[in-house]
Amino acid sequence: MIQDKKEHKFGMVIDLDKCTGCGSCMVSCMSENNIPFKEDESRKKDSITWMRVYKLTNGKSFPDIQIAYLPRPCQHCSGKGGHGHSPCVSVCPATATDYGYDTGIVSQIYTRCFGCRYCMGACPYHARYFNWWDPEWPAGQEKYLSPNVSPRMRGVVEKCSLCYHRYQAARDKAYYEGRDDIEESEYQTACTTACPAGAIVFGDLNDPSHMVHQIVKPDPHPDPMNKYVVDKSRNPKVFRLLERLGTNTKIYYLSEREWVRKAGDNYLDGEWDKVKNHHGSSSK
Amino acid sequence: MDSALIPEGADRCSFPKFAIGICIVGAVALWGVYAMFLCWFKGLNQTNMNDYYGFALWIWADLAVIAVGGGAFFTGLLKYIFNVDELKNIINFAVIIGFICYSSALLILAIDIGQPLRGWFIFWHANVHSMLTEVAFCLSCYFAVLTIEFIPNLLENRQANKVPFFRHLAHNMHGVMAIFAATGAFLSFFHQGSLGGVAGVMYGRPFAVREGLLIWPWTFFLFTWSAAAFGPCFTLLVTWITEVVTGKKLVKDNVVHLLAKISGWMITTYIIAKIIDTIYWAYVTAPSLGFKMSHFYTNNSFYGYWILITEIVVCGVIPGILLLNKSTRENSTTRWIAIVLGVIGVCLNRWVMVLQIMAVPVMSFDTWALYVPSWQEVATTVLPVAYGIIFIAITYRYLPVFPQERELNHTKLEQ
Amino acid sequence: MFPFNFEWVWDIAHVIFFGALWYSLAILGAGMAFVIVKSAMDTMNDSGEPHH
Amino acid sequence: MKVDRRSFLGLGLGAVAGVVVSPVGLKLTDDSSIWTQNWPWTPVPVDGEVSYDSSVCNLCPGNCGISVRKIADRPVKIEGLAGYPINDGGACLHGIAGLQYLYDPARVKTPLIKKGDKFEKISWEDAITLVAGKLANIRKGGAPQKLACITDKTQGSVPKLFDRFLTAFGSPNLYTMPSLESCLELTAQTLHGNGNTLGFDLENSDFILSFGAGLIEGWGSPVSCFKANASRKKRGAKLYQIEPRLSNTAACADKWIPIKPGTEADLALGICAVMIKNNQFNSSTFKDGFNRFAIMVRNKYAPAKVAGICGIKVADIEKIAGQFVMAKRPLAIPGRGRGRNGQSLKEFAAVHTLNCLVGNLNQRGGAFVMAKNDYLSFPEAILDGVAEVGAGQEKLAGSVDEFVTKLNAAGKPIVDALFVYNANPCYSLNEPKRVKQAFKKVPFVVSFSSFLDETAMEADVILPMNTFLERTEDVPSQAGLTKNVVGLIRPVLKPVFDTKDPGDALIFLARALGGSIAQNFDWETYADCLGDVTAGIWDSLSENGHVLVPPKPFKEFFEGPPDVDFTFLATNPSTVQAQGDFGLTLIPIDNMRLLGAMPADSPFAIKTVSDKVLIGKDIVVEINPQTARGLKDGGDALLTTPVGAARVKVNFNEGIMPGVLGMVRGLGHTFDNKFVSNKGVNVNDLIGPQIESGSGLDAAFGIKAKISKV
Repeated sequence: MIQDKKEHKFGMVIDLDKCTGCGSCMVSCMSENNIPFKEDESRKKDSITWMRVYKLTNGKSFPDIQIAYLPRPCQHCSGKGGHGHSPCVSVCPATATDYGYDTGIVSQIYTRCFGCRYCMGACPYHARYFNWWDPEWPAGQEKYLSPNVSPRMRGVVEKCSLCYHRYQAARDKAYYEGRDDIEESEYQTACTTACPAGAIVFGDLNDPSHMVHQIVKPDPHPDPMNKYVVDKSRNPKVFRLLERLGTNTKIYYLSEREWVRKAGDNYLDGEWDKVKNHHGSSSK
Repeated sequence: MDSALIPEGADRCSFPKFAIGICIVGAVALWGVYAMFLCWFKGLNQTNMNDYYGFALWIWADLAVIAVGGGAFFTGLLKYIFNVDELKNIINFAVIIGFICYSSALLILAIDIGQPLRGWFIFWHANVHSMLTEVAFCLSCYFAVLTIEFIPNLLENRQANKVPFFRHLAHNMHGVMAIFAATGAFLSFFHQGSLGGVAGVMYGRPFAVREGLLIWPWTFFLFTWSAAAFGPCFTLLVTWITEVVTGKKLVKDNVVHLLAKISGWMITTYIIAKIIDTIYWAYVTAPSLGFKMSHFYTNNSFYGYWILITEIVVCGVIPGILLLNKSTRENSTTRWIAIVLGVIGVCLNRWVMVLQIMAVPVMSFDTWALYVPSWQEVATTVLPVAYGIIFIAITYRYLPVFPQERELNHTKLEQ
Repeated sequence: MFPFNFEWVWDIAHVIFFGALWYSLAILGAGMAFVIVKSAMDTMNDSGEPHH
Repeated sequence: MKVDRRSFLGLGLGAVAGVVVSPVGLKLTDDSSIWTQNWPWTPVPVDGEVSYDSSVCNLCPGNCGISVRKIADRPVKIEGLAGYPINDGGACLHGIAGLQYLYDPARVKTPLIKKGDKFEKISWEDAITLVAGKLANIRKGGAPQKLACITDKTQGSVPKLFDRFLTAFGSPNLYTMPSLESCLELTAQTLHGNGNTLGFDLENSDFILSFGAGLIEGWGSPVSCFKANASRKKRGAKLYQIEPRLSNTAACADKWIPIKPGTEADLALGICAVMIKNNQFNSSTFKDGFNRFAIMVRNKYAPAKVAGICGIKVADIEKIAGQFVMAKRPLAIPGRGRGRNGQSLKEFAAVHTLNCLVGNLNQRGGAFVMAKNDYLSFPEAILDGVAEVGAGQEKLAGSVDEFVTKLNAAGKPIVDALFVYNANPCYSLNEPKRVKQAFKKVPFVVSFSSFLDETAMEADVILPMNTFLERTEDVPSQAGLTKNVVGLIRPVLKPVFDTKDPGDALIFLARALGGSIAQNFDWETYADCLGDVTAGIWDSLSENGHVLVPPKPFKEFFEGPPDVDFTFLATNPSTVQAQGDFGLTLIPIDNMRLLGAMPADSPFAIKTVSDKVLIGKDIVVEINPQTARGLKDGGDALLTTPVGAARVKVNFNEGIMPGVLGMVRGLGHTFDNKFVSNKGVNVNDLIGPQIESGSGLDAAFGIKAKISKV
């Protein structure tokens, strides 16, 4: 068994000003992870898209309306206080989803999952998908399936794994080459490499040499305004989805546009104006 | 033709009449069984659930039957631990109702999971931090307790009782029933609670999440309390229905009044706690996460404030008051109004704690998810009802369920 | 649910949870064993007497 | 032994207890769960050695370099090729989903021949013999020009081989589908003379004035545009997007300027007028007609008038003009949406004139007037007597649209045989039903196609083609790039079905025809041909997978600013108006997630389509709530245009101008692929062609329409 000496915390920062909503990340993810498709995929509430791109609007009318796109993979929550009790991991009755303390990745074991869907209920990001149908490929098309990710059977939950198999491959390669650790470029997710706009930056949030760390600048101290929130970004343009819930996601978002940042969480009337400048101010 | 099995001195309808009744309800049950097999063989695509609505009608039915089945544990607790002796006249029936509710709940769970053949992983690979694990263990164990509690009654069947071993077994089991009842109460407390915990621990869902005591959110205690409060209501309701159907008085009024009074106290205390919980959640918990209460109740006409008012005031405060007040409690009309409202109230509470949670969007750019069950879901949800009716009909016909039946009906005959 | 399952950890959570579980199961098991044995003995004691 | 009831009962209970206590139950429980973990109907992909092949994608004119990951020689993933001069590692969703095309349910697996209404399998030999026989008859008739051909493009050895085939055969009737490239060539030809095309240096411009060009909707070479757009922020480059709808490009632009559909040319000329009035232009290379042009715009395109036409403020026109002139490296780009369908030469010329006026031609960050690719050197064509006759004939039409119109108009067949290669005119031209009618008038249609699409369905013989993953082909970059890259498509796996490279099919056919035609195709295989005709660059092309042609630094390549000829615009050619007189205007929307033309989309691409575009089988039409009186958001409606009507769903969108209806292009396929077809309607069904006089282009940017609740 290969063990990394270092504790990683893999995460992402997605630049929503660069994201064009083109859909490359979605398809790259589908192709990389053997995601099935069916005749009607227009019912988005039962369409398996580990990476889903949401369309956001500022709610104004013509011609002041603005739109933005927000790609949403599994947020790989580290849970309240960052202790690994993600909303889903803590509720799975059969230990079919687990938090990797060495990687920060929330895993999913398809053959152990028995389909109770409690994790889906617990996830406010709707990052988890249930296989309502047996996956079926048109004749011959199963030939393009990758052996690195096992196709799922009907009746289990699946979700983004941050392309964990790519991490394994990178680690194996490093091991063969006698290296202790992998390079930033050796482990990149399929959505990251596919993004033609370069909007996704992926890496180890614990490693100051990684670009994602440099952009996010995660705050090692808990947020003084909410003790459950850790690793808040010290970059005022960076935010996380539903940060206030204390899920402590590892997918960060970046935008120059205030309305986009505000859409990342819920605020009571007038609250945003008080907190908008507090991003990252919790620690110098 | 089946008179040898009918309890001595009991008056039952003719077998053909009984058989026809069973057949009619049986047809409904078969419809449910058909839907159940569809779900097992074709998968959960037979339902209208989706990735937003992963918990739907079934889980509501599951929670509801367990809540109303709470009459068994609470009556057992009162009878065996607190020695409220009058309740011996209704305990058998409470146990039977509990047995039906819990077996239905287990069946529903077996249909609801995507991989029924792997369902046992919940025990084998148990994650002790999950409320659902706690539910599964306590539920199955408590079902075992209910079975144990039901056995003596079963063995009192005229034919079974002729077997000396069975007769002794029934007798001896009565002797140690307090131990079983105590264990059952313990288990029941935890699984009723952990069912509440299922919702309360979902800290990603501001509509569900509650603060609490140690690892248990307040919903844990509220669920246990409400099951204990409304469970007896359901026992009384089913007893009343049975009395109407059989055209016989089966339980004496003093027993009914006593249980109703206990229920009234429980409901009232529960609803006070529930009101405090709701206010705290609405004014402290949810706003701290950025949500105004109106977010949860004003998007669509289905999930409106009406549901909150109905659950708490109409089906909580009112039955509580009606059952607490001696005159309304002992007036059969107002008592039945209270009991029916109470049962609706606890079912509505479970609906809210399952379906409304799923419906409410959390991300600011997400949308409400509304859902209408498919016929397969409805059929499998009706199945337990049909099964319960058949089960009660059979047990009532062949077992001495109501100790006061003979006495009450002899009097009537003599008059 | 057993210490040999690989997700098992000897932590306080497992000890309390499964402690309570196995304790409850033990009570139920022992109780049932007791009544069955006692009933069997009672039945054997009966068998000397003629049937009614 | 007497078995009484009690012992029977005892025995039964004992047996049950025995089974329960025995390990049978546990074993069965365990086995059944293991079975569910290994359901035989859930595929288990075979593992093996990992390897990477590089090639080029030709699903769109972008021609990005791709890297194909293979496991045990099975391609399992397509990704962008790092270091490739066009896309440098990026990839669009269609390319990434490319493997799905290999096993597409609608693939043509063997040659097919139409018998009655059905297709039957036929061998390659028989198919070629049959086609050769029909063609030989045409030649015998002495009218070789009665063979026509429709292809997707003009550049590259495969289109050139079709061209060569027609030349050798004796027909001038080669048509190409509308494309951004052909519009750019036409524009360059009109303003700068023959043999040129245009490229736009988006990466280096600091102010891009886009007249509806969907830079991130698939315009030009999509990934290259994505990259240029993404780098804008860092460079501080501005993008102003002029179009009636808040497209994704408009959304990420610094400013969105909504104007009435089809008035782009007016606005461009209006800006010209402002620039000329303010004397803010550089006339050093102006050749013919500038003065007439200047007078024309002053008279006809005064800001006040233009503002009325376009529906914007006079001040805005002046502001745009000011900012365009003040920018260091301004660039105006034409081509609504993908720049492919419904474009007009007037509009392209008017927009490009802004570049000419501002003097950015062949400047860093500006518009490049470039010689067309000429890396191919075919041997001189050999014409026999019949071919000589045909060579003297006039082409039937100026564009594929005009060709279709003429086919329909004629009483007798004016064409005896028609080849269609890699094009789907029966879907992607406006009003496809008229295209299908025209096809029915042609006695013999041969489709060179990988898919049994709408056009292939109309053919008499289908010759199945290798997909881009199974073939060899050279693909020169076009699509408005300033780089001249020739890429090499290389097969990453053996053909999955009984299919051929188009070049090989043509060589096969030429050989069957014999004579001078065979002499013109004197190669063993297409691969030999490619080596021959690219001789000058073949070595580096085959070694590197791509070549920059000519591989010279750019200053040497672009020798100073080219001349500008204003005569075309000086006459103020008329602007095409939307057909009909309903109150609203329907415009097609190019959406990055739908290819919109050839080939049809992959199931993955369809899966990404928003539920604000497609719901079940219903297409969703965008409308501004101000215009949507009587309609319900999400409700059903009937959309009627002079050409057709369709049931649609309505989406209230504040991001579309009042008075405009938007419908996505690329849905409503009707062939046999349940993942892709019978979803929504084809917007082209609702729009009639509007041929622009002079250019012959179908310039229908939209059509008048009405919408009502049903």
